[in-house]
Formats: sequence, structure tokens, C-alpha cells
Amino acid sequence: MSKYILKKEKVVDALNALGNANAVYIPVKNKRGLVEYKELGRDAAAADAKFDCRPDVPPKAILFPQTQVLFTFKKVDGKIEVVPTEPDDREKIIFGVRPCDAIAIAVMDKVFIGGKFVDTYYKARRERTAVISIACDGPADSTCFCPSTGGSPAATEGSDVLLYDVGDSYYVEVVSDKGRKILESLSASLETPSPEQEKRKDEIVRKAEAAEGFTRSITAESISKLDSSFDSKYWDDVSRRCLSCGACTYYCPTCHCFDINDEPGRKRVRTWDSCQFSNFTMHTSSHNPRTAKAQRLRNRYYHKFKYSKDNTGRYLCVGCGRCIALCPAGLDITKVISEVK
Amino acid sequence: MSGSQAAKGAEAGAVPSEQGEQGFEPKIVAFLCNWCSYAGADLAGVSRLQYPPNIRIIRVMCSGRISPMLVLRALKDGADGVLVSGCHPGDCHYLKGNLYTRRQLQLLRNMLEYYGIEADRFQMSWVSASEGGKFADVVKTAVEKVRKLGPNTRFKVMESQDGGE
Amino acid sequence: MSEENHYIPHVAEITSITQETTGERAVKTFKVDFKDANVQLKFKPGQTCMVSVFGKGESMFAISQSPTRGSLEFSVQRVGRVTEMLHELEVGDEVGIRGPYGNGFPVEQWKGKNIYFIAGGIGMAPVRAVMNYIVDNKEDYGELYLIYGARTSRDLSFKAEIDALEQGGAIDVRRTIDVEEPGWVPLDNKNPEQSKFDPSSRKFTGFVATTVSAMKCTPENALAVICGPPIMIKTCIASLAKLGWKDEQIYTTLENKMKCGIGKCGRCNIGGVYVCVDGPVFTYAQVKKMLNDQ
Amino acid sequence: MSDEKIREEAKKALRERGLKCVIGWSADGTPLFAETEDDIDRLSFNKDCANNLVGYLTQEVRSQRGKTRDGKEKVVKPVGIVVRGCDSKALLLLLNENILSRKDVFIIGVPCTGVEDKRAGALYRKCVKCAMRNPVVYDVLASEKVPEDEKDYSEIEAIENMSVEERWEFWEEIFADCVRCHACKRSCPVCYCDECLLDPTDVAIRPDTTADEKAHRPRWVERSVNVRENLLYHLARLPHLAGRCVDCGECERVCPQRLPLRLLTAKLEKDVKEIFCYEPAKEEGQKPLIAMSKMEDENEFIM
Repeated sequence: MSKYILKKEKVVDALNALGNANAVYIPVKNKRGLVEYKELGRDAAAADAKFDCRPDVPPKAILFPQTQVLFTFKKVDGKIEVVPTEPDDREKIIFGVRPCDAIAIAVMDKVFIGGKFVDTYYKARRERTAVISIACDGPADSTCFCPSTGGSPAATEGSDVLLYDVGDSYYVEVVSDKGRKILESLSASLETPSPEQEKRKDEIVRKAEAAEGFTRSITAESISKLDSSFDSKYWDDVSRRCLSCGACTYYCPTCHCFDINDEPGRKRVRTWDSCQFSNFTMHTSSHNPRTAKAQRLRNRYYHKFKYSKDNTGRYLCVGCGRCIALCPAGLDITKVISEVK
Repeated sequence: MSGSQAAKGAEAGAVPSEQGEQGFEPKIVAFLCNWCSYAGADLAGVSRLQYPPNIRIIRVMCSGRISPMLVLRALKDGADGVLVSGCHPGDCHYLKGNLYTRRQLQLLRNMLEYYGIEADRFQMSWVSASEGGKFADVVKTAVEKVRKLGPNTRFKVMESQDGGE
Repeated sequence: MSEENHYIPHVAEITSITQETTGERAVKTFKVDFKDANVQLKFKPGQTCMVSVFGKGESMFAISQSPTRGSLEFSVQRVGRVTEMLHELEVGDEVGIRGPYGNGFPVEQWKGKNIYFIAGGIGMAPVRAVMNYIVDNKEDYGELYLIYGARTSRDLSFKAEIDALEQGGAIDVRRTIDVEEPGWVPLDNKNPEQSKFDPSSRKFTGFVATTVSAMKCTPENALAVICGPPIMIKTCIASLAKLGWKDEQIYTTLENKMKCGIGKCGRCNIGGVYVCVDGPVFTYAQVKKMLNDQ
Repeated sequence: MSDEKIREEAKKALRERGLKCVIGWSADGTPLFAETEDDIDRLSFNKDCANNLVGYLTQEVRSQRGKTRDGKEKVVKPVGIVVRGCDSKALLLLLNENILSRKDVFIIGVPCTGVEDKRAGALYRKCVKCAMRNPVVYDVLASEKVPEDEKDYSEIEAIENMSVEERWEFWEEIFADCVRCHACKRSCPVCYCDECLLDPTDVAIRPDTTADEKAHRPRWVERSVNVRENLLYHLARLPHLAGRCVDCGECERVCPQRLPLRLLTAKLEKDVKEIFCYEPAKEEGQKPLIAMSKMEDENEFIM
């Protein structure tokens, strides 16, 4: 049997129990009102967990930190020795992930673990990470559009356990073996669902399948227009108000571009980078293939909806809507794609 | 001096503070203008005036060359204090370089303090070519002030902040 | 970590440095040897490596020697941060190497063909690797030609090596320079077809593309390998097209800013193609299909 | 009421002055580049219109500049813009610094009683008490001037009253959250340099930059995002804004982490006022603070 009930009043105990053996990350509100993932016990208490909204910051950084030392090097008797950074080998659980962010993790897996080369650092973290998600009861935010990208408010992809908010309890559905093992350690707090709760859960699933309540969307038809609009003047017009900052990319759960630099202290560091920065593609010779912000903006949308689809079969966008909510210039990805010409 | 040299030096050694036997010995990066203060320092040396060996002198053509970035960089890379010294107002070899820098650096000094970096970590002086004695005094005062403040730990990186796994 | 961590370079020692050219944009060839005898790099001509100068950074370079010659070499022009630091290194100094990356030239498919190697400036580095490979397996291939251009005669790299190849009769070599010098036969850049081309001349003044036109490279049972600055690649392709070459017969190499070399960091893409893993070698037919993302 | 006036004046200027476009807000508050009379009919000003549009003005004017084939200066079509009081200050600063020329811009001023932060559902903090509600430079005003408040420095003073240790911790806590997306810098109307020393790259590069220069130029701020680099990043912006920042609050508005960046810029403005009796963008033709010097400037802090 793989369906349980976790009473909301027992969530704090359950989190603390998980925290004994794992690093548990939960969404909490920070001082400035932003909901972001923090580590239980270190930066957050279980009672502060905030599960009733889409976190403002995706859990991306837990698997792919913004700043990561790849290796340090030292000189021993005048000879260089490279010392790779030891991977973070703690077992991790991200609790309260929204389905879009969970799908994003599956998408990132394709980028970093799929393909010809494996990213050791990502893989080391990913293998030790379990994802416990909470299905959304309709769109979690007015900027959401996950159904348009192949997701759903109750999608299980990328999750190990999926919770449904059925009033005073969470209906617990096991998705993977990893999830099953975690729930075994919580068996004391779990109960059997009542028919009433089953019904409530089915209702959430039905609403999710019908994509009820979503005000934003991108149609496959408008995405297909990208095939012929690469050289369109549209990109000049739409990028006019772009500031070339990195807000959209840094808060995107699937944006994964990075930079590698040697920094003082004899270390090589990998940091997030953004394709919207003007120097992103600049060659040493000063030639820059994407000088204009129109080119950079276009590259971002094409990467998300065309290149990635062509290469891996899926969009590099999960419809979380954060880039819409955070864009200082009010650029709306759904609008931009829908109006492509 | 060019910006690159200053930064290179900073990158390489980052002037770590030392805990000497008599206690804390501050390291102070001193930017001296070529025409007055550096000559003043020279005179102090030639006249065999004693002053603390805690300063590392970087000669610049004019104190007007001191970008606030140089001060910040020195502090970030671990200098316990920064001293900028130029010609007296009116005596600048380039007429007004020192006056411009006075404006910029006064604001910087205020902002440092507002940021939580003790204002005395950044000091300025006017020392002319003939003021060897004053130069020795300036260095003594600067070192004493910084000694009182203790090591500059503001920009020290904590291991945990460093993105290490 | 059982599988290879691709971000960790292997430490290698510089065993020899050859100053190919001098000046602001000098070129040096570095021969390197891995410190750890267990590390072996199996590579194909045209593949690339990330070379680190520890503390300064790393950059992607084409391996400039053929795998048949038994050594790992990089020919590096002094252009930016990492290359400047590389040029300051001496024999015995250590660098980091990771790779090989990229697809390399499909030399197996080329058997039996006549090959025109066309190189400009530092573009000679990857061409040298594949040219030496073909020369070392000469019996499998047809006639070989090299058209190699640079700004001045002093900017031509690998002088002794190419001279030796030429004298040994392995390959037909034509050199071109941009600025006239005594002893170099001038070609007409504006009307390349009308240029008088004396087959016995080896040294010309004119663009590489002009020499290609004047020489009337024949497309029958042939292919061309073009490496060099973008403008030179473009003009050479145009020249070849006029001579009746098909897009599939023309191979070229692309480059873009790279950081990871393994298709993750997201900056070397041209449309959906990642130059670091899908390239750097493409036929012109492939290049044509790419989006004009330049 | 003011919407009609904005549209009427914009249309008139579009016709009579041959504007390239009019930069304003659409009713939902997003920036709008109106090129036709139809576009202009979508211009609006309301509580949602929070963006400072002056950065776009520089962009639109600069993109037209350059030389024609025969070496003549290209003709710059004037660009229209709708500005609030705070925006107009930034615009005046650009005029004073000769980044923009008065003949290249057509300014429709809108007196403003504050705009709302949609995320918080309340007025932006900078708007609660505002000393620059009325545009200071304009061709036409779209509505009646409104009363202004005294500048409120109470938050700044509270920080000044902390101990030096407390202050450091205060900023440390704030900038630990910075992700360095560069939105603050990119949105700043008076940050108009093409290359910035805080840009995320090794070196600023032109085709003729030598290898030596690229190799040895300092990286002022490392790419690593940690408290130390973040603190330096924000501290390093300030000297460049000294006597120039008009405290329009755009950096704070755009910050995705909602960092209170105005606590830095307002302090800068306060110091400039107190020490040098200088107010950026106070009047037309004013010289930049840092480009002036006086023998009698304060000397007390110098040994």
C-alpha cells in the first residue's frame, strides 16, 4: 500500500524526525518576506515551514549551488597538486517542493547527468537528494502556467513523494522507492486515508488535469512559430525594455548556465551565470556573437522552447512563472512567446 | 603605479595581519603622491627619523589618482588600514588633484563608517616634500589608531560562505 | 567518485616550447607530458583540450599535433588572460589539461580523397594536427595540398616542419601573405580568377581566398579543410563554391567562448548546436543549416 | 484625467516634433514604447506605473547616434518620455552630465502621489514620504502639481546611531541574501557606462586591448557570490554614485531579493547635502559634485 495520510499537526514532528538523519530543506519566509528554502535546524525551524504558496526562490541552489569550489590546488615542493572538493555527502530531503520545481529537477537531471558527459558535482548531490512535493490546488500564483509546458499542478515527475492538501491533512502518495524508504521512517505518524480524503484528493487531480483556473498559457502553436521567426524584427521590439539583468535566469528553476573562474586562494570556482549579461559570450578577441540584448533575449527563449525540445525532447521551462513575477521590466514569457511573429 | 600592480600585489599576498610577539602589528597600505608625500617619506628616511615599519608604500603620481576602488580593494584583501597622502591643498603638482580626491574620499570614509568599517581604517594626510618629521608623525598616528582597532576581519571569508562542499 | 570528474585537470609538465612567431600576437607551441604516467589521452586530430594555468584560468585549445606523432602539443597565440600567462611559462612549469573534447575530423571517411588544407593565421594549429595525421597515413589518401596564409611572412608558424614536408614531396604547399614582400608573387585580390598563377611559385601576396581561386582547386574526388578567422573562412568558401565545390566537401572548424567543454555551461551554442561537444568540426553544409546566431 | 492630457501632448509632439517614440507606461504599469498614435492611446499613468523609464531614454537616444557613411553626425530624432518627479531628477542629471541633450528629448511630466508595490499591495517605501513628487524638468505637465513632503532620513539616522559593529552585522545580514543578478546596476538611470568595473567578466575588452592588459587588469569583485564579495559589490557602487544618485529608488524596486538598497543611496545623498551643500539635479546646468573642488572644502578629517 502506498497511500497514507499525514495530519498537518504532525508535520512539524515529521520534519524534525526526518531532520535527525537528513539535511532537510523547507520553504520559509525570510526577513524581507521572500519565501526560500532553508536548511532545517541550521537556518530554519520546522514550525516556520511555509507550504501554502509557491516559494519565491526555487530549490535549484540545493543541487546546483550558486558558488561552488570545484577544486583547490597547492604547491608541494614546487609541484602543483590538485585537490578536488569533497562532495557534500549528507542525505538531503527537499520538503514542500511544488510540482513545477520537481519537474525542473528532472529537467536539470537531463542536463547535468544525461548526455555524453556527467557533471560529477551535480550528480553527487542529486543522488543523495529526495524530493517531497506538495501538489497545487489550482494555480499557486497568478503567474503560473505549468500545464502549457507539459506539467501539471499535481504532476509526480521528479518527486519521490507527492502530498495533496486535503484540508487538515496531507494525502501522501509514494512515487519512488526512495520515497517509500523515507516514509518507512515516518510510519508512526502516518494513517490510512478515509474515502472522504480520497475524494478530496481525486478532486485536486481532476482540477489539475483540466488545468482549471490558469489565466496564462503558451500554446504549442505559438511555440512552433519560433521555427520561422529567428530573424524577425519582433525580438528587437520585445527586448527594448529588457534591462539585461540576470533576475529571470537566476530565479529560473531550469536555467543552469555557469561560469568557471580561478579566484584568489588557489581555487577554481563555478558560479551561476546568465545568458542575459552582455559579456556572457564575449570572446577574448572582443568578438561577441550576441552583442545585442535582442539576441540574448531571443537565445533564452529559443533555448527554453526550441533548442532544448529539439535536443532532449522537452522544454527547458516548467511554467513556474517566477520570471514573470520578478522581471523588473514587466516582461512576461507567456506573452512574449504568444505574440511571436 | 598602475591599478594592476596594486591589485596584483593584493591578490598574491593579501597582506595578512600578523600576531607579533608584542601583540598585533597592523599592516597599512600607504598610497603616497610622487611629488610631496613620497618625497616627504624619503626625507624622513634620509633624516633617519624613526617611524613604525607597518606601512607598505605604493607611490602614485598624484593623490588624485586614488580611486575609491583601490582603498576598498586593499581593505578587502586584508590590509588593516589604508593611508592616502598627498600635497597640501594649493600645492598639488597638477593644481587640484588632491582637492578632487579629498571630496571623493571623504564621502568614501563616511560610507565606510556607515557600512560598519571603522573610519580610522582609512586615513588621509597632507605631507609636503619638506615635512619628513610630519610624515613620521602621520605614520605613527595612523598605526596607533589602527592598532587600537585590531585586525581587519571585516572581509574575511568564512569557510561556510565560500561555497565549499 | 567512480566515473571521471571532468572538471579536474590532469597536471602536465611543459617539456618544450617553440617560439613560432613573435610580436604582440606571438605564437608558441607547447609540448606537454602528464605527470601521472597512468594518464593517457587518446585523441583524434581536430579535437580540443582545456588547458589551465593554475590561478589564472583555463581556455580551450585545439591539439596542434597529430596523435601519430606521440606527443601532446598546443600552439597558442597570445591574445588574452590565459594565453598571456601561458606565454610567460617556461619548460618545466606545470599546466592542467583536461579533455579531449569535441568531435575531431572524420579522417576515416576521407580515405582515397585529395585533400586541400586551407589555413589562415592560428587556424594552422588544428590543420597541422590533421595534416600530419594524413601525411603519416599517406598511402590511404590522394594528393595533398596546403594553402597557408598569414599577415606577413614572419607570422607563418611551423616553418621548418612545413618546409620539410614540402621538400619531402609529401604535400604541395602554397604560402600567402597579406602585405607585399620581396620575392612573393603578387595576386590580384579584386579579380582573383584573372590573377596570373604560376604553378611553380610557392609564395604569394594576397588573401588566402585569392590563392584558392587563382590555384583553381579542383573539386573532383576532393575535400577541403578550412581553419582560420571567420572572414577568411567565409571568403574561401565563396571561392571554392565558384570553382564548383559542394557544401558537403568543405570542412571547417567553429569556435565560441567556452567554459566547461562538456556541453553544460550554455555559452558556446550556435542555435541548438553546442560547439564544444557537437563541434568544433562541421561541414559547410551543417554550418549553413545553423541559425545565424552570430 | 491626466491620461488624456498625456496622450494629447504625446500625439501633438509626435506630429510636430517628429518624435522617434514616446516612452511611457501602459495601464498595467509595464513600460511602453509608443511609436504610433494608436500606441499612444495605450499610454497611461496610475498607481501601478512604478518603473523609472529614464534608462530607456538614454538607450533610445544613444542607439540613434553615430556617424553616417560620409562622416557626418547622424540625425537624432527626439524621443518623448513620461516622467514622475523622481524620474525627472534622474533625467535632469543626465542632461547636466551631457549624456542627453535637451533638444533630443521631449518631456511630459506627471506629478505623482506615489506608486504601489504590487507584491506588497502598498505604496513603495520611497513614496510614503517623498520630496520629489513634481517633475523638475519638463516640456508639459499632465496635471496639477501636488504637495511634497520633507525628505525623511529617520531610517538612515537610526542606522547612523548604531555601533560600528551593529552596522556591519546589519549589512552582513542584508547582503548575505544578494544573488548579484545585477538588476540594481542595470536599472539605475544614472549608470550609463557601456562597460562597468562590476560587470561579471575578467576584463573590459576592446579589439585593441593587449593580452598583457587583459591578463593583469584587476577583477575588482570576484565572481563568487558570498557575503564578502556582495558587500564589496554594493559598497563599490557608491563612490560612482556620489553626488549623482538622486535617490529615485529604482535599484530597490527592481531587487528580486527586496534588499533595502535605498538605505545606502539615501545616506549618500544625505552626506552630499550635509557636507557639500550639494543636491544632485537641483537645477539645469549644474556641475557634477566630483568634477568640482573648493579650497575651503572640509579638511578636518585629514592629518
